[in-house]
Amino acid sequence: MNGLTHVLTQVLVALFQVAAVAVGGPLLLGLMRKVRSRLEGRAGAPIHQPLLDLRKLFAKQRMRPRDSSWVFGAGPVVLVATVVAVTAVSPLVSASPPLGQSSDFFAVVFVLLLGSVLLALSALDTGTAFGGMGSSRSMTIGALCEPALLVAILAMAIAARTSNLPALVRVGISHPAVIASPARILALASFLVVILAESGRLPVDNPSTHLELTMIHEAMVLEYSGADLGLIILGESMRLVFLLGLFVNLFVPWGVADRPGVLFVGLGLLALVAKVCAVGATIAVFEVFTAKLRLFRLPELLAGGFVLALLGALTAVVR
Amino acid sequence: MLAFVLLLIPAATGCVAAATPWRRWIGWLCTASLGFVLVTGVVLAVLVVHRPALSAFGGVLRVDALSAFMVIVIGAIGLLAVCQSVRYLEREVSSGRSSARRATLYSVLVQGFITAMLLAVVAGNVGVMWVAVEATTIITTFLVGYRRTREALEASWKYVIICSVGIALAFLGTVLVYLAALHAGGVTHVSLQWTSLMSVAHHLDPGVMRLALALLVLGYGTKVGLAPMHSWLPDAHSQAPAPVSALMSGVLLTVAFYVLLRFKAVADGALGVGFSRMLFVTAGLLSLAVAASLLLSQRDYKRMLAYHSVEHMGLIALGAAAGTPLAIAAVLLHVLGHGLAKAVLFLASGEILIVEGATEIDQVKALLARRPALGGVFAFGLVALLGLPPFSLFISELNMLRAEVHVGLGWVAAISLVLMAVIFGSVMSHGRHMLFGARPDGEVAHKSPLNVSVPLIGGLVACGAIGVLAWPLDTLLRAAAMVVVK
Amino acid sequence: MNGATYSSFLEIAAGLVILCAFVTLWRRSLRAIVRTLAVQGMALGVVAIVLGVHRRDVVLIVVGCLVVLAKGLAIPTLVRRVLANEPMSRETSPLVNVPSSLVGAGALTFLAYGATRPVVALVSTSAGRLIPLGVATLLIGFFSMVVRRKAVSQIVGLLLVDNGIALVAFLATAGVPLLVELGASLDVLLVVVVLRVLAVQLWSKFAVLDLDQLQELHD
Amino acid sequence: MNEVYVVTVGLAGLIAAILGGALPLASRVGAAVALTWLSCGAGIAAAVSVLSSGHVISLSTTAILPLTGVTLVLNPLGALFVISISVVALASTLYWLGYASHGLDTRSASSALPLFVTSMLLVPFAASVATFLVLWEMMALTSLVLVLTDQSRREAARSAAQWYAVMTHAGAAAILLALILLSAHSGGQTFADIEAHARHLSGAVRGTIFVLALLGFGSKAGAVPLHVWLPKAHAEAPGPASALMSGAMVNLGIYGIILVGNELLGGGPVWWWLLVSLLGVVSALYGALYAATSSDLKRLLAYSTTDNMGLVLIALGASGLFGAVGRPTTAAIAMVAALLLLINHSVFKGALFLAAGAVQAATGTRDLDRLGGLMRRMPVTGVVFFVGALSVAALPPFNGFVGEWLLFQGLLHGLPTSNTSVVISVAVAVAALALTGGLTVAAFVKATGIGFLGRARSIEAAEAHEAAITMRLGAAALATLCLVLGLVPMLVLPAIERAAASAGRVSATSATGGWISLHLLGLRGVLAPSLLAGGLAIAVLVVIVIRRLTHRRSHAWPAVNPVEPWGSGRKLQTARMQYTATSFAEPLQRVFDDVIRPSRDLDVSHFVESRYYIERIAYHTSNDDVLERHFYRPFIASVRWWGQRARRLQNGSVHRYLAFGFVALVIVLVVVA
Repeated sequence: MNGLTHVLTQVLVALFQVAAVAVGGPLLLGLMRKVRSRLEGRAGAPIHQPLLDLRKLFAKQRMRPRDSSWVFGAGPVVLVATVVAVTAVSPLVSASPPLGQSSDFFAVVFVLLLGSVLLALSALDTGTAFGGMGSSRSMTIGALCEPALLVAILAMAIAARTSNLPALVRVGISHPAVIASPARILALASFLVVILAESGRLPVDNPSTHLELTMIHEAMVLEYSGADLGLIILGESMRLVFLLGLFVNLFVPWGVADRPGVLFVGLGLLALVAKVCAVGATIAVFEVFTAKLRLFRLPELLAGGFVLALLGALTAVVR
Repeated sequence: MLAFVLLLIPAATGCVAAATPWRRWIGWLCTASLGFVLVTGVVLAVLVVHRPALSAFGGVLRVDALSAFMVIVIGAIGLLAVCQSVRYLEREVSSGRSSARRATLYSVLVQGFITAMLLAVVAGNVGVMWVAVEATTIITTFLVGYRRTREALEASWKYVIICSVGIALAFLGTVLVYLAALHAGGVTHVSLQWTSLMSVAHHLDPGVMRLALALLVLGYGTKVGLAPMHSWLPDAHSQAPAPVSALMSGVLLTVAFYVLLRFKAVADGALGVGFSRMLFVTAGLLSLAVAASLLLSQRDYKRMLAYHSVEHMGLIALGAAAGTPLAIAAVLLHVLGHGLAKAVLFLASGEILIVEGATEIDQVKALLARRPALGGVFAFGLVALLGLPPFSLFISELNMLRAEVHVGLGWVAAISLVLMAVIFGSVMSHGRHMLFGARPDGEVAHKSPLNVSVPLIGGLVACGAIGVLAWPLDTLLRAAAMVVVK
Repeated sequence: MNGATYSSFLEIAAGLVILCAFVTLWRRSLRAIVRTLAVQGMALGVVAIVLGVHRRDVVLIVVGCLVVLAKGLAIPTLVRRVLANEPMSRETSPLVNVPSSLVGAGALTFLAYGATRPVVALVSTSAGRLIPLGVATLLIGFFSMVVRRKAVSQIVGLLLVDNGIALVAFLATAGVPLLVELGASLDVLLVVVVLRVLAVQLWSKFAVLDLDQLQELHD
Repeated sequence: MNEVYVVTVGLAGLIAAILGGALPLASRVGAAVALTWLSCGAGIAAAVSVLSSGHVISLSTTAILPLTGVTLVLNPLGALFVISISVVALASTLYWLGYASHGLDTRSASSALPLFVTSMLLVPFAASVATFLVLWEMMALTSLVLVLTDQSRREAARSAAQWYAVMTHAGAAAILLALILLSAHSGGQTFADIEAHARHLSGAVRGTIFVLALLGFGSKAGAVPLHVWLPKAHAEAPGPASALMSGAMVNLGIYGIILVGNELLGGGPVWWWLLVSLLGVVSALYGALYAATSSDLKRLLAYSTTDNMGLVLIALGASGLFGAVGRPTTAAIAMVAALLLLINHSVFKGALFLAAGAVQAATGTRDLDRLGGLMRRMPVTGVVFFVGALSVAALPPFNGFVGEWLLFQGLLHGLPTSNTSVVISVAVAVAALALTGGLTVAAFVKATGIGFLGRARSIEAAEAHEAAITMRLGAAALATLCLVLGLVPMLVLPAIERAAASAGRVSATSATGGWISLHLLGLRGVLAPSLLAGGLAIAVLVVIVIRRLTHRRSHAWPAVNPVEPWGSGRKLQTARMQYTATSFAEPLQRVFDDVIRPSRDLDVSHFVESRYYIERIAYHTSNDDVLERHFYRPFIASVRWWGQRARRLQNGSVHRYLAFGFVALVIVLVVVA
């Protein structure tokens, strides 16, 4: 009986996190656009505009290029599915998520990677120049992000003697000194760089460009329409929220529900929303004042991230 | 007595061949005599492998396990070569390149050659050994020059001049050994009997023996084809008729080496292994280096095979330098394996010369595609010579190297491995040019006649069999090794 | 005869052998060289006979006579036959000129003395002291084979080598056992025959006068 | 009973070879395959009995191999390798049935392939120097014959064969020297004697032996810089053979290193393992980089083999390092990771090469720039390649991921430690791993996307037909195994732990919570691959359902209708407008320009009338192996030069020849006197 309730609560928490991220993703997009337009002196669309867009897209008809295979259809689905799966088991709202002890940071990263790989493949499946261009560029960036990301994780994991996500978050709550440690600060800095690169924000990619030749992410999804496009937008935004949520919980873990109970979960949600919105807004502000980097200047940026992470790892190791 | 019969039969066959104008059956008669030699060798081996040596004529002829083994080597490879000679002579006569008289001469010389080699290995007297080896030089000179082209004559001139000098040095060495034996303290009856030399080995004067052994290694080394006295070898082997090349490269070299082994045993008794080891290592490494350098940009496939012989003689010299029972057993196995493989290759190259009409490597192309049987034999022969399993050369090389490392010649093993790798690379690239490639359009794949492919394949199979099966050779090898290792 | 005369005879004969060796290096005319060779052969036979007389050894005396016949008469005649049908009967330009080759021969003689010290020490008879001369003859013969361009000169060189060895054999061991001795001399005879045949063929069929022309076979 | 298995392995293979050479065309391949299966079956049976019971099988006779005799012993480590080889062999030989008609039904091939499989199966059995070397050389020789299958048609095959032959022979020479050094310093030549005496050797000798073995076996495993032959030979070998070489033979290179380093020498000082890790790091990066930038399908796969062997070497090195600094637990984890990576690699690389072989058989080309759209023409092969690509990219739920996860765990739990060199090397290793991972993903997105997706770039690709049923079965079996091992690695982990225990003398490291999750003993590291996959599957289903539900009835059926893609207003787009493999890799190539140094040239030809009108622009770029270009070629050239010089030794002058002898005589006399 007790076990059953436990399982039920676990499932509820999981669904709750997923729902929160699913709704929060588009809203975050809306928020960031709002901030940008305000700073640029425009009124801007309402914050919930992306949700409306999604509803419209899901109602529209789906198209696929001639000569494309099942991979084209699979791309968006897997993209969203991967984000959903990792969201369900990660310590976003609650520090003890379902299957918590098996939610491993490396695993999470590789699952997310699966999504972006499928998207890149489906872009190639369109059989157009733009699809190839987009996936080639995003794969290049991904290949260069990978080292920074993994070494950053390693830096945090060495300090905490584990790569288990909830454990990493709880360590922050129990020993705040760990957060202040240079290892984690450096690691998180490079983690942030990676987040920006992976989710196609400035200065790596301009999400609101309409010129194919400058596109990276947009070029990949050029052929999608209707529900598929909706899924992609949803998935991307969810991933942004998920990564930012992880980031803030690793950096300022306070407020995360570290024991069961509706109240604590509610608090955790509020804390998460607050922190993510703050970070999102900051990014938006930052984006206003930066221009997109040239593609072949990106390695320098990512190498910088990598070096930060490596320094973090070394500081964590050398006692 | 059996040993005497052993000598008699080929000699008698030679006389018969001399008496009657050449016919096909003469050829088969010669082949039969070689078969007899092989069988006798086996019988002798069975007789002496576990018992003391047989001797005849007051020890002038003496057969122990080592001699028996060498008789087997001569019989086996001689059988291959003589059996192919039939075909060779038929071709020569039918094409009018040589008259029946010369064919007769050829058969007689070959039989004499065989007899001389047999005498060398069954002689119990080192003087007689010397005479026999010298006799092989004289006989083979005519065989090398058999084709009477300018190149053939040039080759035989170089061959006889260089080898006579060498063999003369060997004679001086023999004389000095005899001198040392004469002055060995407290010995009554002194002769050039190998056994008596062995018995007084410990009393021989070291100074003289050092000089003697050095001269012997230099002298017989010339016949073995050890650098720096190897220079006659590529010319002679590339100019002689294919069967003769097979005999010379497969057997003659190792017969000379057999004599060296006997003398080494005597000298080691007097000097310890150190000095002979120094000589053999020097000669062996030099030979390997020369072979490696000259194989790199070789353009003639018969010369390639000749240098390959230089390499293998260097290898067995190194094995002998190690001198442990295992090493000598491996050396003997290598002698047999190399003899078979090299004979097969020379015979095959003779066929290639006949069908392609060129001895340059870059004139011969795509053999595997155009002449599958011949190309296959050549390819597998090369594989065998490069020391890859299942052929026996691999296992013998492995054990020689083991012995070298065991006696502290690890650096020698390392150097020889490097040189062998270089040789592998160059031979591989030459073989690639000859064997691989596409058959020209319209040309059909030729089939080789059975009387060519069967003996050659048989030789390869034998070479593989002795490399895989330990029985029955193993005991003989060990017994033979114990003859020269105390 | 008494010891003194014996050893002086021996020394004269042996000295004659090595002297002939020097002469072959010194002369250019092939005929003269062959003549010298004959003299050397005779001297060699004399050495054997003297030894035989000294030791009351009939076999050795017989061998000595045989040597005189073979090396003093038979072989030189054979070689002369080669000369008979070769027009250019002069060693015009040896690879090393005569003076320096004579110097070289001197050096080789010293080497021979150095190298045979253990042998001399072992034998320690009046005959034994002469062994180095045999070795020196051998070296000089070998040397002349290296530096002389004519087929005949090379044959002669080979025979010098052989005579040197025979000299050593007689002086050191009063001759190896008869069987071997005969076999050896027979072999030498045959080698000369072979060489002669080859030389004649090379000259008559391919007009090879000079061994430097034998460079068809090379890598 | 066990001995019977061993004998069966050998005999079945031998008979298979003989029949393959003797039988007529019709029955040749069938008989060979049947007997090879028997041989593999016997091998698996022996291995399973060893792994389950823990008792070794041993068999020895002096009737075979003169002067030495044969000694065969199968311990758990060997058993693991036997199994991994057998699995690949079973699949590839099944595949061979269908592939045979593509030029792999000649007598030579039909007898070489079974012999190749059998000698590979027997190498782990070998327990004496002579036995090991004979089997090793047999393996090399038979695989060489297989590489030469296409020699009469392709010059590339010939040169590949030559590279392979020479490199592998040099490697074998190094191995031989190492082993005979061992045997010479310790009485007998059986591994038992060696193991007993190796302790007493001096450090220098042990070091020499290890380095020699590392070089020899490393070249077989394709470790940089000894890898040059691998991309050539593995690419030129016909489908099944390349799968066997890349999926099975390279494993034996690693086996050799473990054999000499851990078993015979019983571990060593830190610098050995630093060397191994260094080799691994270099190989991983180099292989991944070239895989990412090469546009030849099989060459790409071959380079990725080098890359994966690099990972394995990193794991081995880490295990050794941790062992040397007294971290048995992490050492064990690293060793298990190494073996798991190795087995995974066998499976997915086998699948990939089989798929690539099918593509080559169907289209006649391996050039990615001439492929495309095959996912629809050859669905099964396409899916197999897709699965293999995801596994090699270490993406869940496939098997590659578990191995890399284990390696990461091992590395991070090995830290922090007091030994600075270990710290640095591990940090570098992780960085290298990460970069490698990224590059590998890029490489295989390229391979799959350009090769199988989009539009066909050539007539051949457009008219390709799906492979024969047996080929599909063989490849699909391995692909399925990728998934199974990805979901339940616990199937093999116990066996691997037993093997690791017998190799590195360490205790078990991971407990498997039922079939669900994988706990690392004494450490906080848990992975539940099946739960992960399950969650993923549910999510996928949910998303699909949502997408269906939101689909309005009003729209015309089918739900998705094909249209012309958007070409910035251009109406019709041709297949030539697609990105090619070269263009896909171009950004990466530019980023790593300094390493690869590709040779580019751009030639623009104008119209004769006016320089302002360009007739055509041709852009060539080629990235052949930089080590081959700047190290091997010059070396070969210098050897050739020496060969030319040396010919003067034999210039034909009889005087010179006599002079050699004369000088030798004088020297001898001077020396002796």
